[in-house]
Amino acid sequence: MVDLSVDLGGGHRLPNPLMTASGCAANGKELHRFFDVSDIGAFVTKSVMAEPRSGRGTPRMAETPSCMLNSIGLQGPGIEAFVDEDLPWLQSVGARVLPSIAGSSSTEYAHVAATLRASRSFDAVVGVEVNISCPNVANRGLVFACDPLASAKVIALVREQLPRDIPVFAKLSPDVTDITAIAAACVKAGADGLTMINTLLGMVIDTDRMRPQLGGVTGGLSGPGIRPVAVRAIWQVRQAMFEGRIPTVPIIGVGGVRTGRDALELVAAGASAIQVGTVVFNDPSAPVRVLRELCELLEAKGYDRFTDAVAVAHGR
Amino acid sequence: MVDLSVDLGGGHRLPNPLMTASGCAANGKELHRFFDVSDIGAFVTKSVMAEPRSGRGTPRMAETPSCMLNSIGLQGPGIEAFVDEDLPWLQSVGARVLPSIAGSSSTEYAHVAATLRASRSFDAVVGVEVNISCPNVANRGLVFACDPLASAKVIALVREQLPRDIPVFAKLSPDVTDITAIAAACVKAGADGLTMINTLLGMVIDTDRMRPQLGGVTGGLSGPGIRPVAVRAIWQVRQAMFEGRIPTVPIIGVGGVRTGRDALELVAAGASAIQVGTVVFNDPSAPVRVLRELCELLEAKGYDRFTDAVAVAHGR
Amino acid sequence: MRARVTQEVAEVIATRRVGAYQHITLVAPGVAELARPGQFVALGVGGESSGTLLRRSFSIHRVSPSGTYGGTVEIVVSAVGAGTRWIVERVPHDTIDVVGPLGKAFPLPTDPVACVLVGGGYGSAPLFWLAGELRERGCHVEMVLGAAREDRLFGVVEARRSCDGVTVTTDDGSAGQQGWVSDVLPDVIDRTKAAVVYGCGPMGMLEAITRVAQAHDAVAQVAVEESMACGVGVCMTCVMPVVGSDGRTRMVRSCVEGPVFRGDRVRWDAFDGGHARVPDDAVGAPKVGGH
Amino acid sequence: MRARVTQEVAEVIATRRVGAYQHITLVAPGVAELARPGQFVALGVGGESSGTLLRRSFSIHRVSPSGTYGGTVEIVVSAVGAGTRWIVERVPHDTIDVVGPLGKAFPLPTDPVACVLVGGGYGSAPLFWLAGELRERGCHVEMVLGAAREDRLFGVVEARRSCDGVTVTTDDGSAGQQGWVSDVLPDVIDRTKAAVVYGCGPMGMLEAITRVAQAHDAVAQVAVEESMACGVGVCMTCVMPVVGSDGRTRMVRSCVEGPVFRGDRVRWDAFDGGHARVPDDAVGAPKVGGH
Ligand SMILES: Cc1cc2nc3c(=O)[nH]c(=O)nc-3n(C[C@H](O)[C@H](O)[C@H](O)COP(=O)(O)OP(=O)(O)OC[C@H]3O[C@@H](n4cnc5c(N)ncnc54)[C@H](O)[C@@H]3O)c2cc1C
Ligand SMILES: Cc1cc2nc3c(=O)[nH]c(=O)nc-3n(C[C@H](O)[C@H](O)[C@H](O)COP(=O)(O)OP(=O)(O)OC[C@H]3O[C@@H](n4cnc5c(N)ncnc54)[C@H](O)[C@@H]3O)c2cc1C
Ligand SMILES: Cc1cc2nc3c(=O)[nH]c(=O)nc-3n(C[C@H](O)[C@H](O)[C@H](O)COP(=O)(O)O)c2cc1C
Ligand SMILES: Cc1cc2nc3c(=O)[nH]c(=O)nc-3n(C[C@H](O)[C@H](O)[C@H](O)COP(=O)(O)O)c2cc1C
Ligand code: FES
Ligand code: FES
Repeated sequence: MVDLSVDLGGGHRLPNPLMTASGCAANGKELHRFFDVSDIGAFVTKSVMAEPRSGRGTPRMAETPSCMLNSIGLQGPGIEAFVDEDLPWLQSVGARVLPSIAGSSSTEYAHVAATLRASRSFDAVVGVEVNISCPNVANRGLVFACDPLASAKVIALVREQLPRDIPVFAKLSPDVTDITAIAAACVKAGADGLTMINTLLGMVIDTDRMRPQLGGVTGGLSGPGIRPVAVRAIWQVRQAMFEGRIPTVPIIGVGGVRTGRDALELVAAGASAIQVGTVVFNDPSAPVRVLRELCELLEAKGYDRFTDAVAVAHGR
Repeated sequence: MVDLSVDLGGGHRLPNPLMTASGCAANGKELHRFFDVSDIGAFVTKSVMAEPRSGRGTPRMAETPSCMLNSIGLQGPGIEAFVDEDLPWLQSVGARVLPSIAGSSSTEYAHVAATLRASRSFDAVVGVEVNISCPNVANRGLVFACDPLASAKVIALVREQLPRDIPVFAKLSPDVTDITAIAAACVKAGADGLTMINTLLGMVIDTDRMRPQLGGVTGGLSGPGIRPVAVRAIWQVRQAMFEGRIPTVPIIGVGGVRTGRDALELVAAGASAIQVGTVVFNDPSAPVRVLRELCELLEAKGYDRFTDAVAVAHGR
Repeated sequence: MRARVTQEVAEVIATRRVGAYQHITLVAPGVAELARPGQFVALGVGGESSGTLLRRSFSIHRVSPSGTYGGTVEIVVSAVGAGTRWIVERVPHDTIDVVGPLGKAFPLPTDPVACVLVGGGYGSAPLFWLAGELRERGCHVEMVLGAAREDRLFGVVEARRSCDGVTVTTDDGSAGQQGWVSDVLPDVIDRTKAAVVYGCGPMGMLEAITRVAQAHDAVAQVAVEESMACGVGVCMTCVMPVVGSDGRTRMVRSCVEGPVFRGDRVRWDAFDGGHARVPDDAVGAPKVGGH
Repeated sequence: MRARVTQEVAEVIATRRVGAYQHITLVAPGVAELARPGQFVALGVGGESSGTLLRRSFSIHRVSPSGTYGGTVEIVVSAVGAGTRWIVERVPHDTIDVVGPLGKAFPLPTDPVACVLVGGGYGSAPLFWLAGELRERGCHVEMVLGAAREDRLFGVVEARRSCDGVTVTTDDGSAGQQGWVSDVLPDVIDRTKAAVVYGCGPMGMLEAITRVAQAHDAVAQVAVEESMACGVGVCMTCVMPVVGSDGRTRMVRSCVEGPVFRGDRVRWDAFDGGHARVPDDAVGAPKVGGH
């Protein structure tokens, strides 16, 4: 049997490296009808902000070849409802939770982190993922993740609000000229790990109506089609760690994983854990299926420990 | 009958807006077995550099969902052979040619442009596309297209070498934080138009061998999966032109076009001409098929002129 | 507890053309056992190398919980795009991946009141099963079927068999009365003194049904059809503005809190040409100048 | 002028299992009319919503320029991945998009010399047609067929019928002699005094054939199998280092300048574990410190 366990920081040993991806699994109840959400390494919740949010108008999605485009607009109940209802439920079923937090300003991020920390079910939390792909109201809506300084500020403030044994993961956007620069800024600011990648900025025109198909005009591109971009981003950042340009921290890989083989691709490029996002819409039990497939592949290749496969493709 | 003709500058009226994409059609002879290469608006040739180049080792490609990854490494005969053999052949069959030029330094670009200009078949040239997605040896291999200054320098030097009635198109990379900044720099430096987009930087791991699948490690991602990124880039740059942040110049759209509907998407977003790249590998006569489908669609929608459909999705 | 759901690889055992539609029977015992009228199934499209990631949703026309092949589920498909074309091209013994049953079923009245069931195009598909359940409870059931032309009507013969009265309309008059279902609905409600109007069909029709029902003191229960990425409640793409029991509007997921909604709860004012705005008074709506 | 080529939507009229392979017959009159032994066809994979963009290449096993159904093209497919799995799952009357004939055919000797045809696995597929043409020219033709195990041999019976001698090898000894084709090849060449050795199979085998042929004063003509994105000469993915008539090495496209190459022209030294380096002495090779 392959040892699948992995420690992403703070001494929280996860039984395996498979996770849901933020915004692709809601907050647990829905997928629990298809598989036991405590069977995967960690459950990543939908990015939550301070206040309840309606999200954007519809249509909110467009299907594209091997991908989809979404503009949900971070619809959610707000952090108060999240800690009162969603987190306790996840705790009740034994899930290890990686809440994803968001904000329109660095102080909003800090407030959300502080509220989370003060909540009664905080014990279920094994880390916090910071979704920095949000428009920064203080900077004409430029997303935090496109600017190393803005990213660093958010991470530093969030880091301050949380106990040391709760690792903070900065979730990076691929829509930048040099992702290693953003990664370096986040790690320097206190990120204990990185999640890569968020969606790519894309757009679809409805050619029947000759206007943008999404209510939000542009949207986020996700799914198997973007996997090569995720692999590249993980590879580049991991390479920068090998070269000492960024301190070595764990990377959570996400982007277009459909099968165990796909997961292994991200792992070999440098990911210590894997999230399955859009593919859940195709197969609601994809996270446990991918886990099983990954495990079988590692076994067939003679690995004793999952962690031995992390980043092996470097230097070959 | 829809009037498909389009003028992209220099008074060269093209009979229609369909083109091949650089590197996806070689230099004409091969596709001429499937359709008459003078039937499309213009034939875009493989990016040519000063000297003959062997390109990279193999494997040079990996198939990915609805996409492919390539690292050819600009294999080619060099500009001398190009003007001695390829360009005269294209002229002999009546093609309108948009040569794509490349270099490792701005002076190499200028040299290639000057050689082209001095060539005996220059009459067949209706414009020059400058592939600025090349590693800049003077800047540790950072590609020109990722840096507004380096891009501007190349464009300015190339512009100087060519007669005024030959429009120069800067071909932009989507792998930047703000594509409008690069577009603005290129237009300011003298670009008469923009081609968008080149491939996205991606990577595939061969999970049998647990090493990068491509000989060149990373490669360019192309095909229908990236179309939403192309539409978004065209939209953003066209929007910046509407807002007066960039002088208005024609945009040649490229990225994931498979059908007439796809072409119309790029057109509605702001493209005045369309290139078909990777899909040629699936269907060697795709450029003429897409042209036919686009024409039928425009007709069904009641357009009299192709140019009336350009950028119509803005402000709806 | 949420309703139970299953995922199974279903074999196509029958498929036949009915007017403009394809009537497909799938062996899906798990779904067949759990489903109620008004629920839907989500079908995977294409095989192993499919570039079509998202499932396609279809109302359940009928289930047969057991039989020669095990439980079956029937759907009625209109081929409008690449996904539905792939589905209607399946031949017997092909398999399709099915997730279901999904969504909330039509609520049934506790008393044996009169009901009118209104179906637009293939929207009638889930109504025959509903009609049967209502009549079992002693309800008087009439049906109104409407479509653009005759070949887009579904189930007129079955309607006559399973209901107490049937009215047909077509836009072009090629069958039944020329006009819209909303033209004939007022009379049918008045005549039958219907307490509930069930509707399934395009959004514009559902809005009209709701309006007519309200004007005639009937409750409208409508099954909507929103674009859905997941169908299981995790993606938030299928939302629409609906008024809750607390009187406040929220963007609710039509895949889990619908597809059946009380017509008077839907904020029809927010819909416009395929888009739905977030009403300004919705919970968490964007405030002027950002959130 | 380049060789003529066509693109057609071909109907599958027969498909049957042969050992580990699927032998498929397609109605493709245009290809059938133009093809020569050694050329290949490129097949589209998946339907309208396929996420598989690139065609898959197959040697032409045989053509019948006319017949009940019009000209047919036969191929022999080993299902190794998603694309070939899709192809072998096609049933009669399904259609497949075919481009062909592609590439250069096996060059035929002008004199009636003895020839040895060596096929590894399905690599034997194009050799029977070649054998027929050679024998028509009066050549003595022997065949060597090798594979890992018996079920991976293709065409042993047909070889016995169409050749002057057949030697079979398998790695595990499950059929013929245990060992590799290169173990038996020296004897066959010596015995027949063959002037030409034709080979089709995995790269390692082609290199061995070339080595043996050279050592025994025969010319090797080998059909290679490189990963191809377009198959028609426009993408430059299928290149390999080959020495030209001027003695200089170039990265040449195996889809148009191959797939058949003279074995002694291929730079076998550049191949290593699925990769092929650009030899330092190749035209336009990267210089130290960049180009
Ligand atoms: C709850 C529910 C029940 C439905 N019941 C039926 C039924 O019984 N019979 C039937 O024929 N159709 C039904 N539909 C509509 C059916 O799902 C769409 O026609 C189908 O998804 C179109 O897919 P396509 O690939 O052919 O079209 P495309 O236009 O190519 O699809 C592109 C994308 O848009 C979505 N989409 C397009 N049209 C619709 C639509 N009308 N509703 C929702 N999403 C859409 C697709 O799912 C896909 O994601 C139902 C939809 C829903 C949500
Ligand atoms: C000139 C030529 C002739 C061939 N003749 C035959 C034949 O007669 N019978 C037969 O069974 N196969 C033949 N092949 C190999 C066949 O093309 C591959 O097995 C097939 O492309 C694999 O596709 P896949 O989707 O099943 O595998 P995957 O591994 O999923 O394919 C992934 C990608 O790699 C490429 N690829 C994988 N294996 C090969 C390979 N061996 N050669 C080239 N590309 C590959 C595919 O084309 C695809 O682009 C031939 C290949 C070439 C180039
Ligand atoms: C519908 C949808 C909603 C998403 N919402 C969020 C979110 O709230 N926060 C976040 O960090 N990422 C969000 N993402 C991005 C995913 O978590 C993931 O990074 C991305 O989709 C790439 O992975 P995938 O290809 O596996 O989907 C969302 C993606 C989708 C498709
Ligand atoms: C095999 C291959 C080679 C390419 N070579 C070049 C090139 O030499 N110069 C260039 O500007 N773009 C090159 N491109 C990029 C294409 O011209 C095009 O911009 C990109 O592939 C996106 O379009 P597509 O999705 O239609 O292929 C190449 C693309 C491919 C797939
Ligand atoms: S379709 Fe995903 S939440 Fe409703
Ligand atoms: S496969 Fe494209 S050039 Fe040979």
